[in-house]
Amino acid sequence: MADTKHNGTAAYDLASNGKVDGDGTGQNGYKVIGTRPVRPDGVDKVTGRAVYAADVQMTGLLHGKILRSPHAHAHIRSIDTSKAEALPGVRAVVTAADLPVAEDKIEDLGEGAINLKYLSDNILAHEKALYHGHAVAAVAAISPHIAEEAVSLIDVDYDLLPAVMTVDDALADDAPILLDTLRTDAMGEIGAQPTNLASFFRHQRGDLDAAFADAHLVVERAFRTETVHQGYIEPQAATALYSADGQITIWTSTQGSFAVRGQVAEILKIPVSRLKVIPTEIGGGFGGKINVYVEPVAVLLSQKAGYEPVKIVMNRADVLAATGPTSGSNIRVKIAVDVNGKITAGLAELYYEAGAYPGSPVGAAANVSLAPYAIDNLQVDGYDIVVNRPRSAAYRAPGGTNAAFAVESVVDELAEKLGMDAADFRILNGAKEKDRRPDGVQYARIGQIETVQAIKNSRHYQTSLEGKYRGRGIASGYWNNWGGQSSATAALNPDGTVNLNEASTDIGGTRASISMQLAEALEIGYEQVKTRVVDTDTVAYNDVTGGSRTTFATGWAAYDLGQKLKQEMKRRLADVWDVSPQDVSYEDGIFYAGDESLPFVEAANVVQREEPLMASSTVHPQDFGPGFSTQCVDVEIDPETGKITILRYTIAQDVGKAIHPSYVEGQMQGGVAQGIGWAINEEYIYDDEGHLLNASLLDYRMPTALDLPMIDTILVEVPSPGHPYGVRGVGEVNIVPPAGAIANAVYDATGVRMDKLPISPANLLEAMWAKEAEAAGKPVPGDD
Amino acid sequence: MANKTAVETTLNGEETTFLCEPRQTLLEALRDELGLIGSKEGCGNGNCGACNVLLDGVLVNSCLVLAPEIEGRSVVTIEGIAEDGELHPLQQKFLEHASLQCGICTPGFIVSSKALLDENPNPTEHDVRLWLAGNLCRCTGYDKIVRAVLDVAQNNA
Amino acid sequence: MAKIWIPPLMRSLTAGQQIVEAEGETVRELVAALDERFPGVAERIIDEGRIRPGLTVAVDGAVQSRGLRAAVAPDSEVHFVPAMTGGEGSLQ
Amino acid sequence: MQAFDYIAPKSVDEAISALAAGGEKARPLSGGTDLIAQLQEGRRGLETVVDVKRIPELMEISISADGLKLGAAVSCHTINANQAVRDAYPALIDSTHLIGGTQIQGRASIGGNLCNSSPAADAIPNLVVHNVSCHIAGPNGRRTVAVEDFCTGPGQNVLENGEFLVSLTFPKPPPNFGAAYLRFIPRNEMDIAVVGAGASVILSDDKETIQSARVSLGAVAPTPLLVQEAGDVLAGQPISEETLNKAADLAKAAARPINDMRGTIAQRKHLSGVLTQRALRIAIDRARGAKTVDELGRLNGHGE
Repeated sequence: MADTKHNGTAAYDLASNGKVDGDGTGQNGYKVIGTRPVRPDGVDKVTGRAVYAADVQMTGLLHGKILRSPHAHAHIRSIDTSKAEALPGVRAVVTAADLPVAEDKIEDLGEGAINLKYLSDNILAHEKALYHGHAVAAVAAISPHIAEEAVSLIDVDYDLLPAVMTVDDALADDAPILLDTLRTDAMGEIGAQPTNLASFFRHQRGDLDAAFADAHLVVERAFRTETVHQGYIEPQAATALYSADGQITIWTSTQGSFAVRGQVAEILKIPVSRLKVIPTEIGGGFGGKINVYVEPVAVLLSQKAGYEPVKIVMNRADVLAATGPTSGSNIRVKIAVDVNGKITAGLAELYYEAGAYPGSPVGAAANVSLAPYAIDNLQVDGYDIVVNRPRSAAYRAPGGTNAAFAVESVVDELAEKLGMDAADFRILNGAKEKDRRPDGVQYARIGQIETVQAIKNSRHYQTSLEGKYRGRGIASGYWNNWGGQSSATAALNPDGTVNLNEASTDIGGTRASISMQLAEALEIGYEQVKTRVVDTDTVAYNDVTGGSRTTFATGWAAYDLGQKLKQEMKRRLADVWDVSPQDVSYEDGIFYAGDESLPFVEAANVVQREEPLMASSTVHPQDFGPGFSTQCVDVEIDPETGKITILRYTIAQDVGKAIHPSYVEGQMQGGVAQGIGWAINEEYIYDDEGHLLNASLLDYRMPTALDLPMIDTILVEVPSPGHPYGVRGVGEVNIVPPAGAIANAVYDATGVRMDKLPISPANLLEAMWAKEAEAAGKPVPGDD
Repeated sequence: MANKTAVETTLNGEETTFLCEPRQTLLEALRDELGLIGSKEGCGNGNCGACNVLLDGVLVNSCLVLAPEIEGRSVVTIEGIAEDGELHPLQQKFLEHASLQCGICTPGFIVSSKALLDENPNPTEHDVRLWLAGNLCRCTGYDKIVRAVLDVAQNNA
Repeated sequence: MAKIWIPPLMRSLTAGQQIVEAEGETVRELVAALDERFPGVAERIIDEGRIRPGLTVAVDGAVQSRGLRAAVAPDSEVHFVPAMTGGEGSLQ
Repeated sequence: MQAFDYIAPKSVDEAISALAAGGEKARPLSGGTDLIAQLQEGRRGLETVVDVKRIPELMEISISADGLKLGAAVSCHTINANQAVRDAYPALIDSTHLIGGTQIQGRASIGGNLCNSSPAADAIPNLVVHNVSCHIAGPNGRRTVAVEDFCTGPGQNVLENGEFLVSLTFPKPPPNFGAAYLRFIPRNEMDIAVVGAGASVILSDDKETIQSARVSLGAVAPTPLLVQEAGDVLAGQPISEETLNKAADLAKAAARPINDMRGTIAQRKHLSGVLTQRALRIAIDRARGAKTVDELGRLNGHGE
């Protein structure tokens, strides 16, 4: 049975919300897990002392700036850097010619399989500029202002090519080809012709044609979603110090210091042993700070500038134009039901824009698409397509929001046509243990149905919504989560505290959630654990903070460290007490053997009189459980302007076990806020030539505090069977349902089914006008 | 290269003189000339609030102030919010409510919230959201930030 | 015998069969057994002695970081699925 | 940002000299929320920046029997905090509460908003319906221009080299006067108007008839528009849905917007009508005695 905690209602209560519960009253027998202590890095972050990447200072620091292509698609005929080099204060200028030659070969660098030539080419364009904002040259100078002036003195001769901006442009018969050597990879079968279709795959089971033919009801719809950005508030920044002995140190804002090390090593053909990456505090990532952008350029500039350190800080326009947006997409969904409302067949075709180089998240999207439902006859097709937009990067449950928007819209329409409650329809068809996800793999214990049930039982869903132009919608979503590799060490101090060194950058309170798992394992207080995020020279390889893995996997390493320390302490105490190690027990923070007993703090001293004690742990857990979320939203539409107001929002999510409930809620609320932005306003706006028009936080409209209500959270705890504390990844799945939920609420309010994102005022107004025209004139066309 | 000019100002209560180029913004001067890195640049054009400071007690984006403009005036940054080693109640409540995740926007939010409570010690949720609309946070969905500010206000009442 | 789910785009090699049974104690042995019956399968799955980039293998519901060396039980269910490219999920 | 000199004159004459000496490459700096952003983004190259905020006349805010005198560099924050201005000119607060967010209002001035001369400026339609006069100083002395004649194109206005805006004067509101400014933006804050609409009315003593009215639109033409015909059609008419519709239709007809990333022609035309009608309603309510600023805040998308 799932354990649910309802936190907050629309009329929230300050006394019961966000209450700090650090006094050892965690639940289910836990002492630390489930409490809400203050994070270790908190004081530095509220006082302005925390050092982020742009804050790094050192003697002789040079400042780098990057010149970017003003064109979406162009051959680079030549680059003249002489005027920039002549400007006083300029110390180095680099172009792609300064990069080592990269092989046209796919490698797995620990951050996904990638063609090495593409990886290098995205750092500095070699022969072609492939998007507006593509880096083409860089300068290091004694001040940022001089570097900026120098950049404007670089002369690039471009030969313009037609811009390929969308799926349709890219797949047209006469489409200009972005990458000459690209051939379609269809699950290992390689195409013969140059193409913009990088890959194609299919999941398929059962007999789809027969199921559609026999169906009671079929709904089929096509959708379009636009490119959106992660929108982290801290622009990318890195400082490189290239010592004359060849050792290189990089301070950077990254989700994975080892991922940076691997990519820089590959791009610059440097052995990893010569690179040390120091992760600074990081101002948001959401998937966008896994790929490197400025780090290799800073290293190159440092090398060329006589080994002076070089810092590159992106500005906001650079961030939006040249770093990680996630894919726009064209999606077609067709779902059939029988007379009882049971889904009998589902089809999803996903066309995702990868940006300038292959690698859209369509693979993940395919698994998200129909995941919440048990479907015997299913087909999902995925297409990865290159277009003249920035290389797409991961963004919180990559690809999932697009796919769920499409599927959840169709599901809502089916429920409505069947006359069924939207939650009941999802419960009837909900996937559970032993059902199969779209790629055919069987689920272990999952909590999809529990999340729908939690929404159905919520005060929100149980309270009816009154008023004209108001509507309610729900939607579900899936995310696979991830385990990944983590390394950590723990040193016992003689005063009974423990120094925990781990390498997962802390973006949202993971130092706290990892400390808590070690404290729980050792049955000591949270404040006795001092957790630090360390550099790549200090612990072994550690995967990125991403895939909702950090509290799960690095927390597992912390648990493992606790077990190891405890075991060694017992062994040494047995020696001191002259008993056998099996006779030493540990309970409630006290070691016992016969008449002997010693509290942890004193034991820490005793066991280290002759030899210090530290433990190390490396883990690579495979048994991570996926996450599900169901969400409910009330909206109000201004019928004269098409503007959506979010009145109320409730999210139920299967969180496994919430280690630090405040940060779990925070992940849920943050993911929903991003999903709301994606649903109603965020989009990349390009002109016909592929120029990005809205590369600012004024016109790339992320939600402000005034655009959102309080976001109520229901923590559904279906412990993940694979983890010692039942942890499931909680960071990502929350962004999957919002667009679908809002689209369904908009339909409920207006009778308009939106087939595109964002549901901006302009788009919704147009759709409402089209519906009025249809109602006034032509008969409503049948759709089934 | 432009000549540097000397600027005399009161910074977090201390008389301070520093050199800057006229084209340097207050944000640049704070970070690069004065070593006060708590004010952050999220956008550089007044649309995110991460660099917010108080200028003669009024909330402003330090990225949209030229450094020489603060001659003879008083500036309070995030570094000046805690007094005598004691966290300001806003700082304390931001910690307790887990109102920060990545923390990059936090200094701006705390400075803005202080300005709000200085002007309006008893704001409604709507007042808080309206006042803080110029501060972008991408991690939290604002829920826990708004709660922390209301909690401080409630304790004021 | 282990049950191997054949990816749809490889079913032309298995005469349209969705699920094929084969014997083996590791994924590598299964692929070898398959390739004997359905020549060409191994080439589509393996590149330079490893599972080809962009593809992963799941045994009994869990993606296997050991790839071809992953152990298979007699009643195991084996899937070759596209890696979840472009996201943190691709990092498996 | 390219290098420039910074001068902070203490008098109007000093400012005139500094600006005249700098010619095309000199600009006055008021709140800087437009100018500094433009400099940062390289959209404007200057050699001299003349900070006018140390000139007392530009920082003056005073109400007299003639009306309101507002120095060109007075910040929105200062205006918002002035209770006398809030009471006498509640509609002005519509704009000062809308420009940017709180921290932008800490610096941005109404004069700066006017001199930046964006077609979408949130202050200008409001100034137009208030019959504001613009007082300009320059090498050839002082002159006064009606606000509706101030802007000449996107980012362009009547100011000659060496000239700058010193102050704005708002006539004393006549009896039974009410005004309002509204804009439409996709978010609830921090956006550029897709369309902005200002309206003012003078009602008969029984407050049932509109004696005269002014309507002004932003973001639907190269400059903020005074829609004379929309005001004219209301003059002498009883307050009714029908009269307001007529004015809204005329405003819609007068709008000649473009398609850009912030809005489409069809959307902007439509919104011109919608916002004109809404602004007129609030102006009428205010003329009838509803004068709170809060009420307006809500109508400007600051709803709860």
